[in-house]
Amino acid sequence: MSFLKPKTYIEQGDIVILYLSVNSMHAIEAVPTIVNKKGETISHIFQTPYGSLKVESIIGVEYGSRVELSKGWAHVLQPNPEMWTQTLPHRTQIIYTPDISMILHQLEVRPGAVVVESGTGSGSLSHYFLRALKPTGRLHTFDFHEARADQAREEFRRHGLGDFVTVYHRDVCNLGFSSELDGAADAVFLDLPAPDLAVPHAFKALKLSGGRFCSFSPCIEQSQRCIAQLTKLGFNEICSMEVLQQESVIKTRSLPVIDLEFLKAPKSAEIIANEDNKTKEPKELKKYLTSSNPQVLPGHTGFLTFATLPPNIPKS
Amino acid sequence: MSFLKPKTYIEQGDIVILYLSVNSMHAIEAVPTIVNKKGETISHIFQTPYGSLKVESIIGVEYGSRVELSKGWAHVLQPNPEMWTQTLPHRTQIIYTPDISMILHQLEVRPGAVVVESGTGSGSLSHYFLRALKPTGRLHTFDFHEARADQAREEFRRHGLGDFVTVYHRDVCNLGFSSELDGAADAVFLDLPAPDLAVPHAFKALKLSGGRFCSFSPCIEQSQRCIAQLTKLGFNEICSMEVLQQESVIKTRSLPVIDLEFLKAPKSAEIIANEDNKTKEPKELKKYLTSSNPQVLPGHTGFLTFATLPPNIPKS
Amino acid sequence: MGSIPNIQLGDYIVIQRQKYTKLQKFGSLDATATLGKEHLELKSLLDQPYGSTFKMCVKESKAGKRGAQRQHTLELCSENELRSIRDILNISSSGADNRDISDNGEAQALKSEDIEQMREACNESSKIIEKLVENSKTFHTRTEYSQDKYLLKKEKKYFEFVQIRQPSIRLMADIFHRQDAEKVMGIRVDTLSQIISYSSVSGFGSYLLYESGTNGLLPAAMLNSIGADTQATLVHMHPGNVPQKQALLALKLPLEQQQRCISVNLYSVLREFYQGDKAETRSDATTAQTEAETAAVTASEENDASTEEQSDIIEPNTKKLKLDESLNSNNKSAPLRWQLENKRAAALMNAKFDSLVMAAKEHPSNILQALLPLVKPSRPVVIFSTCKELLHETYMELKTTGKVTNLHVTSNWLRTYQILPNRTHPEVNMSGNSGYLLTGYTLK
Amino acid sequence: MGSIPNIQLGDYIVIQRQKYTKLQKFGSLDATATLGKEHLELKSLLDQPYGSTFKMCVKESKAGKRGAQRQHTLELCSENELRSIRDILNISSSGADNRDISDNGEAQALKSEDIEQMREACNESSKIIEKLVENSKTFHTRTEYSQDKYLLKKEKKYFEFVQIRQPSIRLMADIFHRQDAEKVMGIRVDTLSQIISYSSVSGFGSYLLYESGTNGLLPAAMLNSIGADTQATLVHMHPGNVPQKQALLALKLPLEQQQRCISVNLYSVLREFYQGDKAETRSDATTAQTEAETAAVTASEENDASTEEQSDIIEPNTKKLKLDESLNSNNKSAPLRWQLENKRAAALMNAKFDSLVMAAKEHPSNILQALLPLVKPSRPVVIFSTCKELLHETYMELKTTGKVTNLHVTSNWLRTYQILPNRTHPEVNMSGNSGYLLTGYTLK
Repeated sequence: MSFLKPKTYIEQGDIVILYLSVNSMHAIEAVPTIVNKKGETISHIFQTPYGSLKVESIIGVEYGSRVELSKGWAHVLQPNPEMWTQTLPHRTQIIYTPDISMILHQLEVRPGAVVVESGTGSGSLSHYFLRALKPTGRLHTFDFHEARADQAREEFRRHGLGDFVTVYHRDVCNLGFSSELDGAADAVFLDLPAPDLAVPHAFKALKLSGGRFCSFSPCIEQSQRCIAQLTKLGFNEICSMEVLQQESVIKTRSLPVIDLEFLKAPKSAEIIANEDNKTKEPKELKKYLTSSNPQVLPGHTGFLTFATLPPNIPKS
Repeated sequence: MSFLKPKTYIEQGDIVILYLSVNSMHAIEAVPTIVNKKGETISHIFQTPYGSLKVESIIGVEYGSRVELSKGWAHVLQPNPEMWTQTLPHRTQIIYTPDISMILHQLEVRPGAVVVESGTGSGSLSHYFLRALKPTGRLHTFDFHEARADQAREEFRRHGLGDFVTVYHRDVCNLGFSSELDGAADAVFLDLPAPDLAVPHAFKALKLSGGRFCSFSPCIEQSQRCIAQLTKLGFNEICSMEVLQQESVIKTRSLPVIDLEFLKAPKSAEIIANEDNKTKEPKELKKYLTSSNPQVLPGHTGFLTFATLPPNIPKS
Repeated sequence: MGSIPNIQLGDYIVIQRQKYTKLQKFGSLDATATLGKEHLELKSLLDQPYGSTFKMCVKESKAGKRGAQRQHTLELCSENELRSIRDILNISSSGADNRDISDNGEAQALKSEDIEQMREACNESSKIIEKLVENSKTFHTRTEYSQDKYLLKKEKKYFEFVQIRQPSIRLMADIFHRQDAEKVMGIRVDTLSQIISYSSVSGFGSYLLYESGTNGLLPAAMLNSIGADTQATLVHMHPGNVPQKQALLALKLPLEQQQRCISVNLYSVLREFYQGDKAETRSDATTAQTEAETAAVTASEENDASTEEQSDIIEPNTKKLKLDESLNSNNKSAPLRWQLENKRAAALMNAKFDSLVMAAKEHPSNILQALLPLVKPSRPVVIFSTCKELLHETYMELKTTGKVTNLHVTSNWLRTYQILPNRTHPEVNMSGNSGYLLTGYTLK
Repeated sequence: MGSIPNIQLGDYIVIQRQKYTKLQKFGSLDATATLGKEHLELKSLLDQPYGSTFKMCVKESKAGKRGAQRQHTLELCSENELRSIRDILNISSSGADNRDISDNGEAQALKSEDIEQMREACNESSKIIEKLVENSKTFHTRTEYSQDKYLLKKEKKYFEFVQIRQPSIRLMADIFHRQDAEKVMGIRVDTLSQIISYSSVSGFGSYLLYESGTNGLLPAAMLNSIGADTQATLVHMHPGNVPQKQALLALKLPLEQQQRCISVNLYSVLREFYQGDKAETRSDATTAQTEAETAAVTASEENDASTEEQSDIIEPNTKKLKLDESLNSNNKSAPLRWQLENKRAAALMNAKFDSLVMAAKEHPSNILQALLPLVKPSRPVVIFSTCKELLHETYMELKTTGKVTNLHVTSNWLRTYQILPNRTHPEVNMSGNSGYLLTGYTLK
């Protein structure tokens, strides 16, 4: 239930982020026992490089606390969509925070909004939609893969978000969004291999008072076809973009500073004598607070295409 | 003649860069007189925001010197292709140093190379090719626009580069490079609206021992068609890229640092009395050497597509 | 959400002409808006639905120093008029390339006086464009690409329709950043969107924001994410005299939602928090000139908004309250409005916050030191700065104290694309600065 | 340029397998090259033309700790074998999307032992791929995109052809940066190309380079641009014991061109330049251990190349010269080779240079101060650093002195694209660091 609102103490059944380091975060369920592969109920022990955690011990602990592992320690954090995208079980390629933030902004999602999403995928973006539109809005999310839709539905329930979402197993390219959703949506989001096929359905789902549209595509040709379809149906404010986030690597570096001035003057016999022992060329180290990019940056995630359906466009 | 090699003194007829500031550089011809619109020979005076320069006065001056203007001063620099791209008379869109540098590198241009270029355009890239391949190589450059070809030919001559270049007025997409160039080129460069039409001609112009190819296109569809054609003809190592140069704006900034600690303690009557006069909240300025991007960056110049023609591919 | 509201007096409106957008207050029936040399009388907007398009009709034209200044009335548009300029002109023949075009400045047979005359005579801009196209010697030999560039240039000058839209965070973020990025501290749309994400602001919780001036954009964006009819609250600290609130007012949020944004002066509220009644007693005991005013006046140097703008952006009910206050202040014992707000904020500060957002022109370090203890453990901290060097120092300090974990300093590239048949490429210019974000989570 | 040279003993060669390239010395007929677990006997390359493709033929296979280590001979390839794997397999039927694929790890019916057995048995990798495709339950229901990813993965593992190419600056810049960017000080291809442009290096003039270790790439790139049969010269200063020269040697430039690159120790040549005969007298007068050696040993801490590599990269004629030197050094009066080079360099230093390029691991400021007076007016200065903070300081210093104008600090984004029918997009990963360039022009 730990996704509904900020909370102070870990309760049984919460998803908890076990934070070991920037590169090592794990989402664990705060239950004292689990059922193993043999069907036996056993104590829930979570293994980390710093030793094991008896999960029962964290129930009742305050979020943000340090917890002891058998060979070290970690922190327990309350999950939110950002941490969840970094720790969730990948069932598909997922979209990450920089793109998602732009999607929420451009789709103008806020409490009360009705959002249609396809496909649900691993539910990374769905969690963001839900945070933004609850407690007064609703997410309708579609996936053509039945097992994925089922998993997502169950996950939302366990995360305390079940009241604000409907998960559909449906091939929206061929069948459209269900007719109950005609004219119901403030915003439609598509992450599909052929978004252009779903654009007419998005058109139908958006409110008569207008709304916003977004399609996320890895390849430019998908965006091109999508835009052709959007233009045809009277969408405007069509624009495509990429958002690429860069991390700064910040560290204090000791850098050599060499002196060459001394070479202008002949060495005195004294210095020469010393040099024969072990004198070095003058060189000192100076400390700098430096920042640089990581060696490898995200070069592309996808093209985001946004559009507006203006008000009062006849729907048939 | 100032493009042939590094030189020390300004000679009559040299192109000279009059450097006023980072954003104000002018290429002027070091001749004492010019002919005005009425056909009269008059003294060559160059006007700048810092007053006028009697051009005759710079002949014989050392490059790098400061010269006096009627209301200020400037520096005279020997031109090179970098400065030329920033000051040349634009007859077309031109390609700039970051892209050009990559083109020269990928085409492996060095002294002795035979390079085929189309179109000549404003000659920005041609000047780079010529610097890289002289004194032992040759540039064959083509433009379908007769006036442009003529202008370029005359310009190369005046710049002291005439011995290393042949300028052709020819529509290479339809007519190809002339048959004398069959199997003659180490590298072919295309900057054409339909590069795919010229790829078969590039194929013919490259040496039997193989060579390198580059096409510069603003739009991705041009690159897509070009690559399809390259693949068909047996080119390999096909790759496309963008090079975007970013300038750092470096300055020392004074930034406010505020203190809030004092708010924890009640003010003494004394301080209160002072405050009624003109005491401010504690705030100091600290100096930082900062860098940032300019407000607007080049977001796109063109797609560079490179390919290798492997050795011994039969040409017919 | 859903039904389209009508334009009302007192509303902020977004006027859109082609791709240009502008935020404007529709303060009275006499109000006019200025778009370049054109002045638009707004009165006919009243009670029309948002999203409507209006035609600019020339009413009178005065000779100005730099060409004519024109006064226009606005007339609600028919569907027909809304069809795009391209459909109307139906241009088709394109040259294959630009080989035969010499750019000698004589391609356009019409002189600029002619064009200006036409401009006065014609009431449909499409006619003007048509004439320009007819009289261009080179138009039909140009490639489609140049034709588009040409049309775009002409359209921009002569297109005469405006659409009136309801302000939203999305529209205002664009307008503010385009018009004067410094007035929103250079916070670009991608960065704004990430501040909202990383801060976890939503319909539940209590949020703390310090900003030294974004025209109200940052508090408006957070309050927008908090939503109507929710429980969440926002304490909005600022260093200035009056909080910058334009974007907040433009959103026209329900009163209950507006009241969940508590705007307080940083110095004044911290003194209230640390010293409580003591501070008050003292201020009562000494001069009637309150310390908040002192603090505010000095800190307002930071405040970019001009005085005129500030008076403009005081909401009506605030004005009423001000009146009440001045009445009350005669009656010396009743607390002033700012004192009440300070008390509300201090109560929330005592209960601690569910996240902290800072966008400071000052070095963030000392402000962070003062505000970080007010945040609960396991909660996000998001600090924006245009100056990465300051964030680097702050990053190192936080890393050393160990009070905040999962520290990251990030910035963004935002690349927009032109996607058109056979002419797809990233836009030729891009914005250079997204600003920088330092993010992390508090620990117990 | 033009005729294709043959592979000769002593050559450096580029071995290419799929997209992987490696620089290798073909030092003797017994030489082998290692590609992952494969060892290739190189002797059959002798006298074959560069650009030829060879098949790797398994000769023996030894069980190693992590799978088999295989020894291969190389066999010159027929045209037929060169056709692409896709042509041979002629795959066409693709699923429209991946909806019916569950990724349970059981999609491939062949076990890894089977594959390994096949690997030993088959002599054509295309057969193996064919079998893998046949046995994949999901292959034909996957989209073309996944098929390609699948093929690529398989090809990479089983493709068994190598092409032998002649080293060029382009190929080596790629190899070095990919294998260990630090060994070339992180100089990326775009930055390298711009160093060449901004330095104006060409077939005319006299150039000065200081670099603290790029495996010879930077002097090689400059000497390459200087060209064969030209007049231009390069003085290459380094802080190390022996100059890093691998890339220079790999280019196999004509002797006359090689000799126009004068590699000297920074400290030693500056002492020579400032003190001339005085320095020499002293060094003659004192111990036979020369100061250059002292300087070199200390400075070599900066030098990343291991001793083994260094001995590897001494060119044959240098070795001969070394021999001469040691003969000469018995005969105490004749100058050593490094002394002669110092004298040649000092003469050029006195005549001054047509440009200065620096790529320093150290703070560039002091080195620049020592070298800037050696540059003629109106000439380019190009300083590379991976650490922008150092360049910012140097920028400010230069700006203050006014000795260099048109100052710019730049860096680059290099974005590569996948351009394939219906699957065009920028590559998913990009290199994060181009390094930074500070450029300007000297004034009189």
